[in-house]
This record gives sequence, structure tokens and C-alpha cells, in this order.
Amino acid sequence: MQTEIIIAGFGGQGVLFAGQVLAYAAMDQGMHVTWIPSYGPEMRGGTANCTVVISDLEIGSPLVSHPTAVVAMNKPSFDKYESMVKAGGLLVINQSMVDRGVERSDIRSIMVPANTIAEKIGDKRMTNMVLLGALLGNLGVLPLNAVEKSLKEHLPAKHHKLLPANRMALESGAAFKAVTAAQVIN
Amino acid sequence: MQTEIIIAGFGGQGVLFAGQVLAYAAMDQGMHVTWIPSYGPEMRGGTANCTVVISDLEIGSPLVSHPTAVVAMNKPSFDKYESMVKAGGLLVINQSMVDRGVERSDIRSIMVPANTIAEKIGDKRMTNMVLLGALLGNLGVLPLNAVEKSLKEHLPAKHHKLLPANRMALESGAAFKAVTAAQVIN
Amino acid sequence: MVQTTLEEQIVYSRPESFTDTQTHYCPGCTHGTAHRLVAEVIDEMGIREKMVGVASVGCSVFAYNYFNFDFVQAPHGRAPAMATGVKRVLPDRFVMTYQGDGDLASIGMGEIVAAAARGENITVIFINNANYGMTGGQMAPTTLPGQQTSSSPNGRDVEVDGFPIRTAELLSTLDGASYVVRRSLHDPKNIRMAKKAIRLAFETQKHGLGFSLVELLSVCPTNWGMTPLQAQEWVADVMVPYYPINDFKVHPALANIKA
Amino acid sequence: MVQTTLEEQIVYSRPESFTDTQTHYCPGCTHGTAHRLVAEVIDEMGIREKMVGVASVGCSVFAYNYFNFDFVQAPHGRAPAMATGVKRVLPDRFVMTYQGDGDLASIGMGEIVAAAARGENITVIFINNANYGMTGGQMAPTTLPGQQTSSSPNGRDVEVDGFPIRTAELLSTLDGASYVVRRSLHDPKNIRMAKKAIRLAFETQKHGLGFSLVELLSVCPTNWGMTPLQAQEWVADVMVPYYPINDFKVHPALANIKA
Amino acid sequence: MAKELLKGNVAIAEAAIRAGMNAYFGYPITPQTELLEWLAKRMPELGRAFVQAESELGAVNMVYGAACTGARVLSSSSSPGVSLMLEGLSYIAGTEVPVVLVDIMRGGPGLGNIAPAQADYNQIVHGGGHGDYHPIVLAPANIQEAIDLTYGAFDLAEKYRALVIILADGSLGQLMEPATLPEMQPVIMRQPEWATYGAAGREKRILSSINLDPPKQEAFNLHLEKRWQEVKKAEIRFMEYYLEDARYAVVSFGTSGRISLSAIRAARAKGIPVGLFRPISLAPFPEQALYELSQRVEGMLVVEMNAGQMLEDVIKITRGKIPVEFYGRMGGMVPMPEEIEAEIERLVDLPLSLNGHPRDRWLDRFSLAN
Amino acid sequence: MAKELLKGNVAIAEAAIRAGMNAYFGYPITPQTELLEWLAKRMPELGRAFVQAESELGAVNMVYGAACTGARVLSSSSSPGVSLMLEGLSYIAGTEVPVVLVDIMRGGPGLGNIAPAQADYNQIVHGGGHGDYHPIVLAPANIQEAIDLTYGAFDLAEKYRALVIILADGSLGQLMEPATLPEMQPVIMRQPEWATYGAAGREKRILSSINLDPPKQEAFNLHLEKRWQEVKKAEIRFMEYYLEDARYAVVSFGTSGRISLSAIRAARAKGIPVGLFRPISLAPFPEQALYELSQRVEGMLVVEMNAGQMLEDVIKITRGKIPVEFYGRMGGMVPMPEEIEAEIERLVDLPLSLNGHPRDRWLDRFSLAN
Amino acid sequence: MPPKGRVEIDEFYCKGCELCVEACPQGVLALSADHINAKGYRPAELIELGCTGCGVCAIVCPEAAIVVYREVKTRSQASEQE
Amino acid sequence: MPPKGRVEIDEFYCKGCELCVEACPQGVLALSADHINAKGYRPAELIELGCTGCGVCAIVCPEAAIVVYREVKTRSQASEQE
Ligand SMILES: Cc1ncc(C[n+]2csc(CCOP(=O)(O)OP(=O)(O)O)c2C)c(N)n1
Ligand SMILES: Cc1ncc(C[n+]2csc(CCOP(=O)(O)OP(=O)(O)O)c2C)c(N)n1
Ligand code: SF4
Ligand code: SF4
Ligand code: SF4
Ligand code: SF4
Ligand code: SF4
Ligand code: SF4
Ligand SMILES: [Mg+2]
Ligand SMILES: [Mg+2]
Repeated sequence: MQTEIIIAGFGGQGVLFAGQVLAYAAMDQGMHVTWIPSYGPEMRGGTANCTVVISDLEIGSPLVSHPTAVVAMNKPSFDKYESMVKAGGLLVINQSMVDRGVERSDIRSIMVPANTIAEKIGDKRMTNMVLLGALLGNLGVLPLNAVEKSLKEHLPAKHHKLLPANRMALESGAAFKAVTAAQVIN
Repeated sequence: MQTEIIIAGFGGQGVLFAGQVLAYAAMDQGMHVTWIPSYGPEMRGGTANCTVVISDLEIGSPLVSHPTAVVAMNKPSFDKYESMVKAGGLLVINQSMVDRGVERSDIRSIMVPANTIAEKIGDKRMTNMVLLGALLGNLGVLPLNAVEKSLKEHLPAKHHKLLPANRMALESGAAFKAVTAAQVIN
Repeated sequence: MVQTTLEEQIVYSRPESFTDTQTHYCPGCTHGTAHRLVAEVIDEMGIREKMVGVASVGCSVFAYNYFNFDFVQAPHGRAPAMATGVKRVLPDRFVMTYQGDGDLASIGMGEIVAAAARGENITVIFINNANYGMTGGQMAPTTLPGQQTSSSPNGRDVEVDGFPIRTAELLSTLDGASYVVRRSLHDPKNIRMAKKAIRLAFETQKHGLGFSLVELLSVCPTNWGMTPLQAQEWVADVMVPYYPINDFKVHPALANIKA
Repeated sequence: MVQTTLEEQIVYSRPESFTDTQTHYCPGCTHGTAHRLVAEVIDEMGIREKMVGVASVGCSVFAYNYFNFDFVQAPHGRAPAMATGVKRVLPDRFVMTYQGDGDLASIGMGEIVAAAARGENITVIFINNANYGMTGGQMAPTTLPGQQTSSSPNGRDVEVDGFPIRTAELLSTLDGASYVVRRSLHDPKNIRMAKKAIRLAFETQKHGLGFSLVELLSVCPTNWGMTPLQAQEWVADVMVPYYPINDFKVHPALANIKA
Repeated sequence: MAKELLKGNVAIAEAAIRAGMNAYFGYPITPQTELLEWLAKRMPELGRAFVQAESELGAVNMVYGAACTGARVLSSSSSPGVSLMLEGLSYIAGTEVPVVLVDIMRGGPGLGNIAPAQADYNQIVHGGGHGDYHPIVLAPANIQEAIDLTYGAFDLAEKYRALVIILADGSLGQLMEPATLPEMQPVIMRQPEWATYGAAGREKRILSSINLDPPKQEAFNLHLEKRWQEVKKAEIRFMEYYLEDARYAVVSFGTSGRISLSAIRAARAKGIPVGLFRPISLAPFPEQALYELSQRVEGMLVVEMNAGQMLEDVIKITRGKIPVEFYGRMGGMVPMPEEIEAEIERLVDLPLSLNGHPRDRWLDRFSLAN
Repeated sequence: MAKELLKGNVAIAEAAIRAGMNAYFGYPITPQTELLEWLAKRMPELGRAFVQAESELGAVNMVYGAACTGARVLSSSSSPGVSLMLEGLSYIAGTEVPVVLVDIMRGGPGLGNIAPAQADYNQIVHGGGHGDYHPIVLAPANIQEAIDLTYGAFDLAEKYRALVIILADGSLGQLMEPATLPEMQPVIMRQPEWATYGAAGREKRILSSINLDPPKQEAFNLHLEKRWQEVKKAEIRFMEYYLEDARYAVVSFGTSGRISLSAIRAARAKGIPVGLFRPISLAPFPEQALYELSQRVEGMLVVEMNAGQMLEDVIKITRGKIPVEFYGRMGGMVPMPEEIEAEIERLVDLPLSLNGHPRDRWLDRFSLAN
Repeated sequence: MPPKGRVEIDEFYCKGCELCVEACPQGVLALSADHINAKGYRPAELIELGCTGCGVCAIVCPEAAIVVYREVKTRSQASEQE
Repeated sequence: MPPKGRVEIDEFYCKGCELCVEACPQGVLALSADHINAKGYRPAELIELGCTGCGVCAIVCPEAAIVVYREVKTRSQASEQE
């Protein structure tokens, strides 16, 4: 069984970190996992994304054309990846940054007002964790607490004070449940 | 028909020039010819040699293991090349610079006191031309006057005053007749 | 009859030697300022159609997109050699290289010294931003003692990493170099001075006087981890003391040329 | 009781740091003199067994055959980089490069400037003979204006070929350079001065003061088309005026060290 | 030891540290820079030598010098930087000093871009510097392999007094995977019997690549060739996947190799009996194994991130006896599993031929598609 | 025109002048230096640009710059110097500017020596700089050919906007032969529609080898590959000697090719039906012609002044279908006709086999003999 | 009376670096409080009266985003030259 | 009285460059008139009395071919130390 996840957004949104958290968790669960970023031009700016592949077999390609799931943290990512998600796959969208709904009806999707939630939790930087929570809550590839455990283990000690906020963010995200476009329309 | 000639001696003896004169003459006679020097280490000193191949066909190798003829202008060259001359070939030796006779009996050879003759002509630099004369007089690959003509044509004008001396040197050399070792011993 | 009226005039607008392209530089990066000054000088001298620029490898690699004249792009450090090639076959064109400090003072030191020694009649715009901007802020030959970079994480240790190179001073020892100065881009006054120097550098070339180079102290807010304003202050407070703003070599014939 | 006798003593003999090998140098070539001075200094300092020499590409490529200590041989111009590699893993050894002017000041300019800027704790013996000896006397960066060489057959034309590089002066602009001087090998007095300088250069290294370089004006009778004696005069008359014998950089700590 | 999630560039750097590397010399270039940056931090911490060289020319000659002392040394770069190192690499080979080099390839030619590529296969495996010499070239496809190959590279380099090149592409440099780092070896100063570290109490030594006398140089060349024959006997490495019952084989190394694995699994899922042959040692190349494989299968597909460089070797080794097809992406493009899967299906569905050149056929298809 | 006795280095230099070369940039290195020295005298005489660069890096980038203006430019060097040029050559290829380079090979690897060699075949023909690119490589075997190839190289370079390399060895550089120099072409400043010479009255132009966007770079790579297909169709050159009735063929280029000719004549004199296939364009290689030849003969002998580099191409092209043997000299050694003749006789006398590698057999023989 | 001027800042080029804001001797520039341009930056704007058209902002602007206007006295010869 | 000295010139190394001949303050050196060494050079020789052992010849010799001896006054303490 192989699950492929792309997380995409602006440079400062913690896209790469969210992917790494996922990868750590998968590793700690004894699974095969790859994490690979898009590494842009030799200069700054623009968007970022990473692909995480989790599998029980040695992983072939760390890149995929049609991922099982996508987390789109901003509008450009939403626009770019909606069409790529595998049929039956999952699309998690940061509702705070988009102005339209999901068009495809053959995938599951979740709209999460992640910025708002993060701000409510009191730390804008938690946006990525809210979305990660939504992803995990609807994907079943890794239990939420695996991610929490990994955060504790791999986050440098000086950041441990953020753990409660992280947990809250993940859980608030996980509370959102995926729907299919048909449902959305209705 | 192909004739291969090696001319060898010390750096300052005009070895390379003698070979070039030969090559010019052959060219002017409409024959195929190659001239190639040994080019030593990136620093000065030591011995020099060149190989001239004259042929009526497109020339293959410009280098040969067993030349038709060798002009040895000093002792080291005599020692090195005596054994290499093709059986039946010709060895022209600058008698002024060697202290032994020819050992092989399957080749023709000429001992020419070239330094002495050149000094007599009044120009030590003519040693090479004396030996070239001896070579041509005994090889039959090119007539002597072909070489004289080439000298006139290819020597820069400022050196034309040397032409009479050159002619004298060539002719004095050509006067020497090759013998076989057997004859020498007798 | 003389009439005095108030009339609105354009006192500054985008130089013609620029294209209508957004740069890829980070906000506040004075690569842009240096570009602008070059473009202004070229406009003023009316030599746009005679220019051949040589871009180098560094953040300014895409300089060719921003200038509205012919451009080639050199391998890392080799712009002066490429410029030599261009200039030798087209002696009446204006040839400029635009190089960073990693490009010019590290990998390209051999080429710049040789070009200066040859008195190559080209103009070099040299951007000293105390690090390798493009590759993410590694130590450059110009990185200051103690300065943290991604390849000197504990600050440049002169015992191990050596001392910064004062490029303009070094090149001014060469007889072939006719105009070698240092300027800075951190405030309006210095920017004005920088422009004058760039003008004189191109005048040097125009009059066939040989090699000219303007070293420009420039910010890299992104890799320095500063805001643009902080970065400008850092130039004034830390860079200028180490890299004095000065004329290191001025060909006597330039005295008569106004910039 | 004190007795005074006349006793014959050896006042000079071949240095121990030499092997019993004939050199391949042309008669009168002062590459040999430079070698000898280096060997004498190494004998006197007793550091033969701690030496690692770096030969370069040029007539002195076979220097390793003549010195009786460990030697490596660098690609053309890259000796300072190789020396850096050796020194960084063996900081307590003495590392010397021996380089010609083509090697150091033309193809190797980048490496020597970088090594000097880094304050690399090595000693460089730099032979300025105003041409490329090994390849048959082409123009070097040090070839004097008007000097005929096989690649400047009409004499070096500064308008086209540029100006000679004064290497010691150039390198002395670098903070990492601790001892940079020029000496000559064209007469006994200058040879004695050269030896002292070589000693101080190695002392610089011994005391961990950083980069040291001795530029030595040297003859190339063969390619200059002169006898050895004429060549020495040419050094005195033509080279020394252009390349002044001087100390360009002397680390203050060296004041207390006798050579 | 526990697994860690490691990035390729960092994993390679850390593996070299664990192997007891004494010194590193390098110059920044994307996508290799993190390797240098990691060592900029770690080496001084451990009291070992780290120098950011003035250029790749500087770096290669610093490793050359340091290697002459017997030290374990590493440099790293990416394509254009490696081009600048070739004179030095030829000298290193000509002096027989052990050096390990990491090349994280990017798109070319020229400045190209910084995206992953495999277009320096010929440069590293066949061409490169002047003269006859043979580096050992190892191409990892995942982080653990990158670690293990790097860790072993120093021993290999010392065993054969040879240059060992770890050849990877930009995506492997950026990839993170769980992997186990080997134990930290003590860092010692080796003093092998050929090294130059000061002639205390022994004859002086010379390390050089010059032999003005051609017969001596020829004898040296002969020695290098004979030693390469030994390397060829002992150091072949490759991986086989799903080849036992395969009727078709994909031949691919490094990143394109692992991507092919995904395609092969997908094809297998559709019932196509296809497997993967992934050379790890590109030099010495697993010629015999590939030749034997070619005797067993009906067709081969070579997949590379270049215009077909290893392809020529595969054609040579298989002696034109079985049909070979090619699929490549160039200039920093990475093939997706689906593309390769489609190529596998073509191999199975279409009539195969021994005529013409697989590259030409690919170029025709590829031009149409692009 | 009348024949002149010309030395290889000088002949090549003068041919370039006659071809209207605008500028030369080079750096001294034996055995190429006379070429540079000739031009140091001639170019200023003719009012054209000559620069002795600070290094080969300088030289290659000067030709790069000058070529960008549309000028006809030349550089020259020898093996270690060419290694230093490879980054630049890759840029030149990546920018599609026409450049002609002369490489007079010497013994290697490393500093090696200055004697003639052919050991950079792979470097020039296959490997070299980073990235996928293809120089046109022409290997003259005599002075007239050197002149004609050099003279034509500029047209070729401009026609394909490509790098053309004249690949010869030290002995050809030193050799004198009668030859005819072509007519002096007028020296003009070309202004092709891609060149950068100042944007007077037209849109500005950019010449660069960078394409940060991989799809764009891939499109460019594709373009280079397609153009190379054209070159392959139009620019194959080779010479055949005594092959009409031959049962054996020697395959050899440049100097070793012409030496083989002597051996073949000697063997023919003994009644052995052997001929010579001498590739002139090493890239594009005369693959088809060689393949067809391999169908007609019973065995082939590859002769090179290296450890068997072109050999691998011959093996590939002949698809293991006929026996191939190898004879090489290395490190600056030049084979004598007798040695090759003996190898031809071995080919005829001994049972030939398709197994094993010709290089291994040669190494066994050669080690015994040395 | 100080000269009167104004500036036009092209938000297409502006990256909101604030250098002009800091440099303006009159303090009449600021980054937009609410507007974000296509590249995601808050462009600089003229926020108050008082611009003298001195051009300092343009001198420091790395993006050449600013056009500066100034009212200048022009003396025109009304009578035609005949 | 000037000090007395002598030199030994090793013809194995000597290349007859004449630098020592020119440099010798006493003018007591010359190239051999008749002898040629194995490398073909006329080696330098001491031709007259008068060498002071000053060592100047050795200082200029590029081949380190010269050994210089000089008679020096030594004061020896005849009585043993007890
Ligand atoms: C041969 C080579 N080596 C390394 C690189 C990677 N590289 C690209 S830009 C750069 C440094 C640029 O720094 P600098 O010249 O200071 O320019 P800046 O970006 O700071 O303006 C490097 C090392 C390269 N492209 N080519
Ligand atoms: C890369 C490279 N380029 C060129 C050469 C050829 N070469 C050998 S020695 C030399 C010049 C040496 O001149 P210099 O350094 O002045 O030493 P000298 O012989 O004068 O002492 C050159 C160019 C080479 N060996 N390698
Ligand atoms: S990285 Fe630094 S130098 Fe490069 S554009 Fe950004 S601020 Fe400017
Ligand atoms: S060529 Fe010149 S530098 Fe070289 S050994 Fe002879 S005299 Fe000395
Ligand atoms: S022109 Fe002067 S006053 Fe007006 S906005 Fe710019 S800096 Fe301020
Ligand atoms: S200086 Fe230019 S780019 Fe910066 S905020 Fe002002 S107008 Fe915008
Ligand atoms: S030691 Fe002095 S006096 Fe004696 S030969 Fe030498 S130079 Fe002359
Ligand atoms: S200086 Fe030395 S080499 Fe020269 S002549 Fe005197 S002893 Fe001989
Ligand atoms: Mg910089
Ligand atoms: Mg020199």
C-alpha cells in the first residue's frame, strides 16, 4: 500500500516542515517514506511544495503525477493541484486563502479555514498543522497521535513549548470531515 | 618506391635543417615526402634527430624502425642507429666525431671527416651539408642538383651568400663512395 | 515679452536602457540600484546601441533581461575573459561586465587581474555584498571577519578562513588599470557618487584609456537576515569602515573629463 | 694553555637538503641558485624532515628531484591550492611551493591570491624570469614592455598585450599575507639578501604567522638569447628598475626574529 | 542503529564524516551546496579540516594535495563545477592518490539549470579528463545506498589508490528518507607507504603524474589498465528487481532507476512480466550480468535523465542481439512513473526491431509529443 | 597553388588565417605552442586580433565571447589545457555559438609528457564537459587534410552553430609535408541574425546557456539532438584504403591510421588481403560504413595510441558479429609499422573468437612483451 | 516657498522595500496600508501633500519604479521671432 | 695577510656558466681550457694561487658545485679540564 501526498503553498507557510512531520511520523511507524521538495531557482521567492510518499514497500519514485492526497495552502496550489489528485483521492484546502469551491466530483475534499483557526489557537504559524490534521483525520495512513509523538521526538527541545499548540491545531483540523463535490454543491 | 632517412646528431649541428633541405628537394621533384623531428622534453639540450620519408605513393608512417639510410653526425647517433639501418641500407658517419669503425657487414657505409672538410671550406656550419652530399651521392633517391636548386629556392635571400659554400660542401661529400664493412676491414 | 509660468516637468523616469521587466531581486536589494545607475549613464552617454553586456553567475545572472541592449552570459568568474573576446573583435563597442564578489573575487580572480593587467578597455561593475547571494548566502572573499554565513556558521574566523579581499585596492596595483574606485549604494549621497563613478568608468572606456572598475558596496537583506533598511545601516556601519569609499586609481587623462 | 693554529675548515659545501643529482637547468640559470638558497635555509633551520615541497609546471617541474625531502607536483598554477591541502591536514609540517611567473602570475593568479588572502601558512618561492622558460620563452605577465619573446615577436606592446604585473606589490594588499618581499639573484650581494628573505619567509611559517612569499628576479639566458653574464646584467639594468627590490609586507612579529 | 530521516546531501556528508574523513574542500554550487554547508558546521566542531575553496579548481587541487599525505579527503560539486575539476582529476588518477568526489548532477549543458539530471554519465564514466584513466563510479538510488556507498568509498579509493566518484542527481541530494548512519570511525592520520608527509627517518618520496619518457609513461599506463582489470573483477555492483521471470527488462540507474521501479510495479500489476536492472557501479559497469540478462529477455528499455548516454553502453554490451528501446528526459526534467509505464507497454505491444537506433526512434516520438 | 613544405602546427594556423579567422585566443602548451607562436606573428601583421590568454580558462572564454559577436574564432591547446576548457566548451555548446578548437594531444593522464597520443578520444568525442552536447570532431592524418579540415571547420561551425574540434596528436603538429594552402578569404565581420554585436536599429539579443525552467531546457536539448541528427546525416567523413578485396580491415584514425597504412602495404606485399578504414569525422562517426564493412570482412584490428577508446565504439558498431582485435600504444608511444604488421599477421594466422574482450587479450600480450 | 512636485510609483515594479519611504526628506511616502500588488508586496504610495519633487526617492529605488515630477518656472518668449 | 683558502669544484655538477669566474674577487677561477665534462661543458677550475676562501663563488654558483675551504685560526685549550 502506497500513499502519496503533496503539500503546497507559499514559501513562508511551513509547507516543507509539514511534509517532514509527516515523514517523521511514517518513519517512526516503521514505514517506508520519502520526502522531496521542489527546489526552485537559485534565488528566493515564489511557491514551494513537497511530496511525501508513504509505503510498506521500498519506494520507487519519490515524485508522482497523481497523488493520493493534496494539501493546498493557497490559491495557486489549489488551482494547480486540483486536477492532479488521483480519482478517489483527497484534497485539503486552506479556505482562508481561496475564493472558490472544488470543481471535481470524483475526489473527496475538505475546506478548512486554517488561518482563522490558527489565529484562534493564538499562533498563525499553526496553519500548516491545522491542515495536516485535516489530512490525517481523513486519510487513515497515520494516526494523529503518531504525528504528535514524532513532533515531540524530532522537534528541537527549544520548540517544545509549541507542542500543545501543535496538538490543538492538528485536532482542530482533524475535526473537519471530507465531502465529495456533489455534497458540496448540494 | 620509398626511401627513409634518419639524420641524427647534437642539437647545434644542423640536423633538422639538413632533413628539411632533403624534404624541400623531394617536394620540388614532385615526390611525396614527410619530415618529422624528435621533439624532446620541454627543456633544452641533448640530441636531435629527424626522419625523412620520400616516396612516390601517399606516405603512411612518417616514422620507421629500420630506415633505408642514416646520417650519424656524432658518436651517440652512430651507436644508436647502426643496428637500425635496414639490411642493404646506407650509413653515413661523421668520422670527425666518432672513434670506431662500422661493425655491420650487411650495410653500406661511408666515413666522412665532415668537420675537417667543412672547416676547409671555411664554414664549420657546412658539416651537415657535407654529410648530406655523401648521402645523396650514394643513395640515388635525389640528384645533387635538386638539392642545390631547393636550397636556392627556399633559403631566405639573406642567406644566399652561403649558396656557393653549400654547393661545395655537398659536392665534397658526394665524392665519398660507400663501401661494405668487408671492404673496410680488408 | 518674457512670460514666467510654472510647468510640470519629469525630473526622473525609468531609463530607456531598461526593459519593461520586473526584476527577480529581493525587495530592497541594491543590485537593482546598480542596474539603474548603469542604465542612466548609458542613456546619458547615448551608447545603448553600442553596448554589449556580459552577465556573470550570481544573483545578477539575469541582468540581461533587465537591460535593453545586447548581452552575453559568462561562466562563473570568466566574464572578463568573455568581455575581452567581445572587445577585441569589436573595439568600438562598449563592453561591460557585471559581476558579484564571489564571481569576481573568488573563482574569477585570475581573469579580472589578467584583464586589468592587459589594460583591457572594458568597464567592470563589481557588486560587493559580502556573500554569495544566489546560492544562499555562503562566505565570500569579501565576507567580513566574524560575519555569519551559511558556510561560516560561527562567523568568519580569520585564523581559518582568512581575511576579506579589498579588490579595488588589489587591482589598483596594476599598471593596466586606469580607473579603479569604490563606492556604496546605501544612501542617496553615496548613490549619487556611485553614479558619477560609473560615468567616469564608461568615459575611461570611451577614451580608450583601458581598464575601469567600480566596486559597489551593496546589500543582501535576504541572506544577511535583515530588512532592507537594516541592511543599509549595516553597510554604513560595518562594511564602509573595512571597505573605504575611495578612488584607488584614476588615469590622469580623466581629470579633463567631466562625469 | 691556549694554542693558536691554522686549521682548514669547510666554509661552504653542498646543502644536505639537496640530492646528488645534476639539474636539467641551462648553464647559468638561477633557478639553481634559488634552489640552493632554499636548501641552505632548510638545512640551517633543521626542518628537512618536516618539509613537503610542491613543485609547479615550468622549468622547475623537476625540482622534486633535486631537493632531498618529500615533494608533490601540482597542475600548472595550482600549487598554492595543493599546498593548502597538504598544510591543512599536516599543520605542523613546513609546506613550500616553488613557482614560476607564468605558473603563479598568469594561470595561477586566482590560487595565489586566494591562498594569500586566507593567510595560508605556507611559503612561496616565486621565480620571476620575465618569460615562460619551459615552453620556449613566450611572453609572461612579467615580460617587460618592449621585450621580445616567441609570442611577442615584435616586443611586448603594452597597448595590446598590457602591462607587466608586479606580483609582490599586488599580493601585499592582502591582509592575510604576512611576509611579501622581492629580491634578486643577479649578484652576490642580492643573493645574500635573497637568502635572508627566504629564511624570514620560513620563519614566518614556523611562527604560524601566515602566508609568506619571496619573489626572486631570475635569469633565463637560453630564452633571452644571452650568456649567463649578460643575463645577470639585464636583470640589474632592466628588471630591477621595473621590479624594485623591496619589502612590501612584513608582519610586525617578524621584527623580533633574526634571519 | 536507529533510523534517521536524512536528506541526501546531508546523509552523504555525514557518512563521509563517519568514515573518518580528515578533510573536506569544496565550493558552493546548487544542488550540492547543503553538503558543503553541513560540513562547514560539522568539520570544525570535530576538529577536522574544512576549507571553502576559491573555486572548483582550488577545491580539486586541495583534495589532491591533502590526499598525497595519505589523508582521507572528499570534495563535492555539481556538473559545471565538475567540468572545472577535470584537469585535477586526471592528475589525481595519474598520481594514484585516493580521492572521493561527490557529483550531484544538474541540467546542462552550460549553466543550464539546477534541476536533477544524469547528463554527465559520459563525462564521469568515459570521458572527463585527458588521458587513459578510470575512476570508480558509484550511483546510489536512495539515501541508505548513498550513505553506504560513500562510507565504503574511502576504503575502495585506498585499496586501489583510485578516484572514486559518487554520481547522483539533484533530486537525490534533496530527497529525505529514513536511513541508518554507520558507526563513527576514529579519525586517524594514515601514513601509507607511498604518501608524502615529511621524510622523517625514511627516504624522501615524490608524488607526481609526469613521465617525460614515453616508455615510462606507457609502463605506468599499463599498470593502470591492469589495475582496472582487477577492479572490474572485484567491484561490480548492481540491483535486480522482478527479473526472475521477466520477459522484459528496464535498465536504469540512480533516480531514474528507482522511478522505473514504480513503473514496473504498475506494469506488473497489469500482468506485464517486466523487471529492473539497476547498475550501481557505473564503472566498472556490470557488463557480464547485463549481457546474460539480455540473453534471457525479449527486449530492453533503457531509461535515463539524459539523451541516451548509458544507452550506448547497453547497446554495446547486448551486441545488437535483442531489441533495445530508449526513454529519456533531459535538461532537468524527471520522468514520471506513468511515462515509463507507457514505454514499457509500447515495448510489449509493438513489434520490436533490431534496426535503426533507439535514440532516433525516441527522438521522433518525443518531438511529436513536445 | 604551389605546394609548400609545411609543419602541422603552422599549416593549421595558416589555414585558419586563410579561412578569414577574425581572432585567436590561446595559451602556450607543448606540442601545440608553434601554432600560437605563428599566429602571434601573423595576426597582428594582418591587423587581426591575437591574445595570449592568462590560461586555457581565459582562452576558451575569450573565444566564447568573440564567437558571440559572430566573429570567426579559433583556440588551440593540448590535453591538460583542453581539460581546463571543458566548462567553457559546454557553455559554448549550450549557447550554440560557432567555435573552432584545435587539440594537439599528448601523453597523459596528468602532466604526463609531451609526446604524441590519442588518449583524449573519449574526452573529445564522448565525454568532456557536462551535459548532453555534441561537438563535431575531425581527425586529420596528414598536413593537407589538416589544412582542408581547418579551413572548412569555420563554415561547418557556422552552418550548425556548433563547436568543431580538430583532433590531432603531437606528431602531426611537428610533421612537415608538402601541401597546398587555400586561397586567402577576405576577413569580414559577420553579423548573423543571432549574434550580439550591439543592438543598433534592432531588438536587443541575449546569448546565454541558462534555462532555469527545465521544460525550456529540455526543449533546447531536444533541439540540439535533432540538429545532431542532421549533422550525422550530412557530415560523415572517412577514408578507405585497399578495402575492395580485403578480408581483414584495420580501423584507425589520425597518425595511427597513417602508420597502419604502411603496415597494410607491407602485409599486402606478403599477400594478406587487408585494408584500412580511417574515420576522419570521429563525431559524427562513420557508423554505417563501418558496420557495412564489418559484414564483408572476417576480422578487424583496431589500432590506437591509447588503451582502446575508439575500440569500444567499433565493438558497439560491429555488434559483436565479427572478431575484433586491438593494438595500442600508450603514454606518448607511437606504434611502428612492423608492430602493426605483426598484429595483422596474428589476425590472419590465429583462430579468431567472439568471446572475451580484445583489450584484455591485448593487455595480456602487451604485458608479456613489456 | 518650496518647489511643488509629485511622484508616480508603478506598483508593477515596486517591491515595498521601504527605502524610498525612509529616504524621502518630506516624509510623504508610505507603504500601502491595505493594497497588495500582484507579486504580494505592499507598494509605496504618496500619502501626503508636500512632495517637492526632489527625486531622492527615485535615487534610492532599486526597482526604478518611481517617476518624479516637479513644477519648474519656465520663461517663454511670447513674441515670435521674426 | 689575507686569509688562505681554496675551492673544490665538482665537475659532475658544473655547467661552465662562468658566473663564479666573473664573481671571484681574486680572479683565480677560469673555465677549463681543454677539459670537457661528461655533459659537454668546460668546468670551472682554480687557476692561480690567491683564493681567500671568501665563498663568493659558491654564493653565485647555481649548481652548488663548489666546496670552499678556508684556514681559520683556532684557539685550542691545551690543558684538559679537570
Ligand atoms: C563553476 C560554478 N561554480 C559554482 C556555481 C554556483 N554559483 C552560482 S552563483 C554563485 C555565487 C555568486 O555569488 P556572487 O558572485 O557574490 O553574486 P551575488 O549572488 O552575491 O550577487 C555560485 C557559487 C556555478 N554556477 N558555477
Ligand atoms: C594547463 C597547462 N597549460 C599549459 C602548460 C604548458 N606549460 C608548461 S610550463 C609553462 C610555462 C612555465 O613558465 P613559468 O611558470 O614562467 O616557469 P619557467 O619555466 O619560466 O621557470 C607552460 C605554459 C601546461 N603544462 N599545463
Ligand atoms: S539574495 Fe541577496 S543579492 Fe540576491 S537578490 Fe536577494 S538580496 Fe539581492
Ligand atoms: S629555459 Fe630559462 S628558465 Fe628554463 S632552465 Fe633554461 S635558462 Fe632556466
Ligand atoms: S520626490 Fe522627494 S519629496 Fe517627493 S516623494 Fe520623492 S523623496 Fe519625497
Ligand atoms: S524604493 Fe522603490 S521598490 Fe522600494 S518601496 Fe519605494 S518604490 Fe517600492
Ligand atoms: S672562495 Fe673567493 S677567492 Fe676563492 S675562488 Fe671562490 S670567490 Fe675566489
Ligand atoms: S658557477 Fe658553478 S656551474 Fe657555473 S662555472 Fe662556476 S662552478 Fe661551474
Ligand atoms: Mg555576492
Ligand atoms: Mg618564467
